[in-house]
Amino acid sequence: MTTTSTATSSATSSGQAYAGAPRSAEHRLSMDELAAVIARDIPAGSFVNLGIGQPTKIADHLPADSGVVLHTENGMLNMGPKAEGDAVDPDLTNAGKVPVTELPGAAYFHHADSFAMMRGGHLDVCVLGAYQVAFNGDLANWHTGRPDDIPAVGGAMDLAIGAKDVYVMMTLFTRSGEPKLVPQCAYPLTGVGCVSRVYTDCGVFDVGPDGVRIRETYGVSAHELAEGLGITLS
Amino acid sequence: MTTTSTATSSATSSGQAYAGAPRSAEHRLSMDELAAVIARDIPAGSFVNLGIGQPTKIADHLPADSGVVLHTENGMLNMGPKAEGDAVDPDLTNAGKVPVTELPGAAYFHHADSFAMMRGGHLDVCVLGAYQVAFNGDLANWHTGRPDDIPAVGGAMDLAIGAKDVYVMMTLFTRSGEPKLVPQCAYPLTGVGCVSRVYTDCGVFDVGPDGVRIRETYGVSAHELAEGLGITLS
Amino acid sequence: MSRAEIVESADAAVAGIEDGSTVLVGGFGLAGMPFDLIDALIRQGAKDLTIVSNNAGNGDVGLAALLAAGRVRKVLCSFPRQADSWVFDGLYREGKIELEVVPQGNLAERMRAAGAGIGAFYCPTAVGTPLAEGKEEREIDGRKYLLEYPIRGDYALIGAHLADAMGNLVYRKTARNFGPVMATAATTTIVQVDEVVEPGTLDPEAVVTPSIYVDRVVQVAARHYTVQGAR
Amino acid sequence: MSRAEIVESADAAVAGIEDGSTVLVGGFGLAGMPFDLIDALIRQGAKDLTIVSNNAGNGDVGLAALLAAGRVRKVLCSFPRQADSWVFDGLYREGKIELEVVPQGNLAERMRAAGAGIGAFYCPTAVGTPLAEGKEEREIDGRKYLLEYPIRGDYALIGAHLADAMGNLVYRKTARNFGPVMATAATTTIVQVDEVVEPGTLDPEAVVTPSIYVDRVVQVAARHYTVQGAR
Repeated sequence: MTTTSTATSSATSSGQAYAGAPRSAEHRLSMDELAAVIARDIPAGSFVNLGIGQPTKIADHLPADSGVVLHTENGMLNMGPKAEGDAVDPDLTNAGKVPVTELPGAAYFHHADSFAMMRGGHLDVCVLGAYQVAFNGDLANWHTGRPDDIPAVGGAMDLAIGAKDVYVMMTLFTRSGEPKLVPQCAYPLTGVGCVSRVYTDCGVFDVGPDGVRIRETYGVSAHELAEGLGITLS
Repeated sequence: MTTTSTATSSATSSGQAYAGAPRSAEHRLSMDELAAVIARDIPAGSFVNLGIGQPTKIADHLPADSGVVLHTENGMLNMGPKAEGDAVDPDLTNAGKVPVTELPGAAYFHHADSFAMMRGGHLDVCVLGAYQVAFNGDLANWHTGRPDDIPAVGGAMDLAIGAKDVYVMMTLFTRSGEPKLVPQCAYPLTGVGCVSRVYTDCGVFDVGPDGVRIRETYGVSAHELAEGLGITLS
Repeated sequence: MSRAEIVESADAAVAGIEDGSTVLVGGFGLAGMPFDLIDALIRQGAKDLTIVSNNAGNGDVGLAALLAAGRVRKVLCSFPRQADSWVFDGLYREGKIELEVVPQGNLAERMRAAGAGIGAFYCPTAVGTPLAEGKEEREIDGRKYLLEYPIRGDYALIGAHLADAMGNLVYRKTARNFGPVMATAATTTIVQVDEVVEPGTLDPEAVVTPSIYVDRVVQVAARHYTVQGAR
Repeated sequence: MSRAEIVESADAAVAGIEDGSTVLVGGFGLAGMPFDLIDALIRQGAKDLTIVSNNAGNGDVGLAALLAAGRVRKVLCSFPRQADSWVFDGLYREGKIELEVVPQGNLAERMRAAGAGIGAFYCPTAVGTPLAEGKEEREIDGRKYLLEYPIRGDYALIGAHLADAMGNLVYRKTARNFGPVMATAATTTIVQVDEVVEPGTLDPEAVVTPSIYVDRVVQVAARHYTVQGAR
């Protein structure tokens, strides 16, 4: 079902000559399946921040005995699942302002302490959504750059540079078929060279100073994927 | 018993031509009497840090209804009196490492928070001992500068620049009769222009950018004192 | 600061806030938002305000109501735009309000610096991004940093859970968020709480905001708003 | 950091500390001093250490015993000399130990910066004094500041009151002092506590050091030393 292969970015890739999304779309992972893949890769006992949106799904796939401790940047460690019914407390939300619960061994702290924890490199893993990721690990996930768009960064830039490993979770292609893993981000950056791994519906990639490397593919060959993204298999 | 007069420092005072201590030594205040004078001058409801040594005596003279809250830089607000007998707890000491007690409404915090509180200008008054104070408010109270002396600064430099008002409590003359309120400190500085008032056994002085001004004298006339210190009454 | 004053009403608590003030407003979304103080500030009438807060108002209440009343000249915040920020969005698109976007951690740390007497600090957040524009960059031990300056408030309006009569505060869960930092960064800190208790009631080991940072406290009847469509 | 490990003995807790390490040692005088960990470190034998602590040892126990054993190359502290610092005094006068005096607040804030990912900060303390020598000075808004850099530890040895099995810590009274800051500033934080309790026992609102900062915890029998002439 998955194939593993290796590619490095071509320094001369044009950056615009994309072939569009691979055709075998039915074999791509759903976001829920992808969340399970990421959950599998998070080491037991890690301290983890899951970004707003799709990454929050990862929590549902962490084994009960994983010992993973979730951080939410609005001031809590050992956050529990989403709160339902009577458990909803307006004073207890996650960073997406969704009511959540508290697990035994939780701790609360204020915003400066919470971001000191992130910025100081104490979190093991942070998983974020993205508009675009560059082969070198640059991240764009806060602003489309459209003139009529109201910019809003939240904690994205702090998260991007804070954790020991920053993973991105996203679809590999936009709805119109443009790759989101690119030689260079066209959107305004959130952080420079900060992403180490990109999890997508079509495959998993390592990115960084040495360029991009395909780790796994879903419903598409590494060769097809490399071609679609304009990267050179080594 | 006290006289009030005004003097400003002569910009041209030689700095070395001291006349020695005034003769009427029997009218000087004891350190305990001086502590009472300082306690009288601390506004009700102030947050106050009392330095190690003589300044700790001031606490004994604060009226019970003064509402003054004592800070100790090793991490506490609303410190109570010295602990005696069974009340001694090795986990509860003041900055001089003397066992103390806790009053209702106390709060504990760590060292970075404690010094942030001082450095951020939140304390109303800090009272320190000194080797020397200059007419412009320079303070020397941490190091004699002797080559065989082991330097030890503790929190002195942080306290010196932190409180809204830094008062000094000291004898006005050394045992050998040299003034400790001087045109310029000979000892290594603790802080620049940081002292606003100097309480001594012979009198009370305002110091600062506009020079020295005599507020009160004890057992000596303002004229005598000015002469003894080499300052010019205006 | 001298001892905190316990006042009788939210209106008394916000008395004297001048036109043109910089006001730090606690809360992360609705959690910790000092609704009663903001409502009182609207009644009080101060205008031309600069507001520092994580968001730029949610729904039609709290900060959003203050914005809608036309009292705010400028907002410094990390996340102005979200599903329920229609009041801010409208004012911004009409050019009726200034916006300075500050990364959330920098917002917190810059206020902490103001409260802690730090003149400026080198922070790795936002290096190489559009928000680095105009900021001094410096490499330290092989890593790049931007120089960030303190954000000070004339006033802080925050919500807490309990205060003792001296002004010591404890919070509830993630409603703590910016409150303790803002309390240190403002000249005058004004707090609404669910209850004022006697000194000695709060565990001194668990006090989050020591009394020295608190100037005025008011006990309010009900802190939680339920807002259709707002969160 | 991954989940804290609860170890069986102080010797297990300090295993692996390498020669030449920088070790942050908690305590203000005897309050909060991690005596059992230091005694274990003496048995463990690591040498050529740089110690960061408020004092340079009191009496003949704790840090003073480590110094007396000849394991320490350099001390960074605010207050080395006091009535009961005879061990340090002797070594220093014989030229057998290096000393760097750091104002107490800078010691705390520089470790906080290390833990908080701050590259450097401008601090008003020590401007115009001999301790400003060699430091970059900068005027900001009419006030002078010195540029201060983080102090990082390879290890922190601290004492706390209670830990839960996840590593969350609470302290007792002024024994808290440098512990929470050092826990954030070291690669590996080792804690001795009076008791290890179940997760869920500590009030999450009152946790002072969250588990993320703690690597190894050991419960020790008796934490308080009574030392003739030492304080």
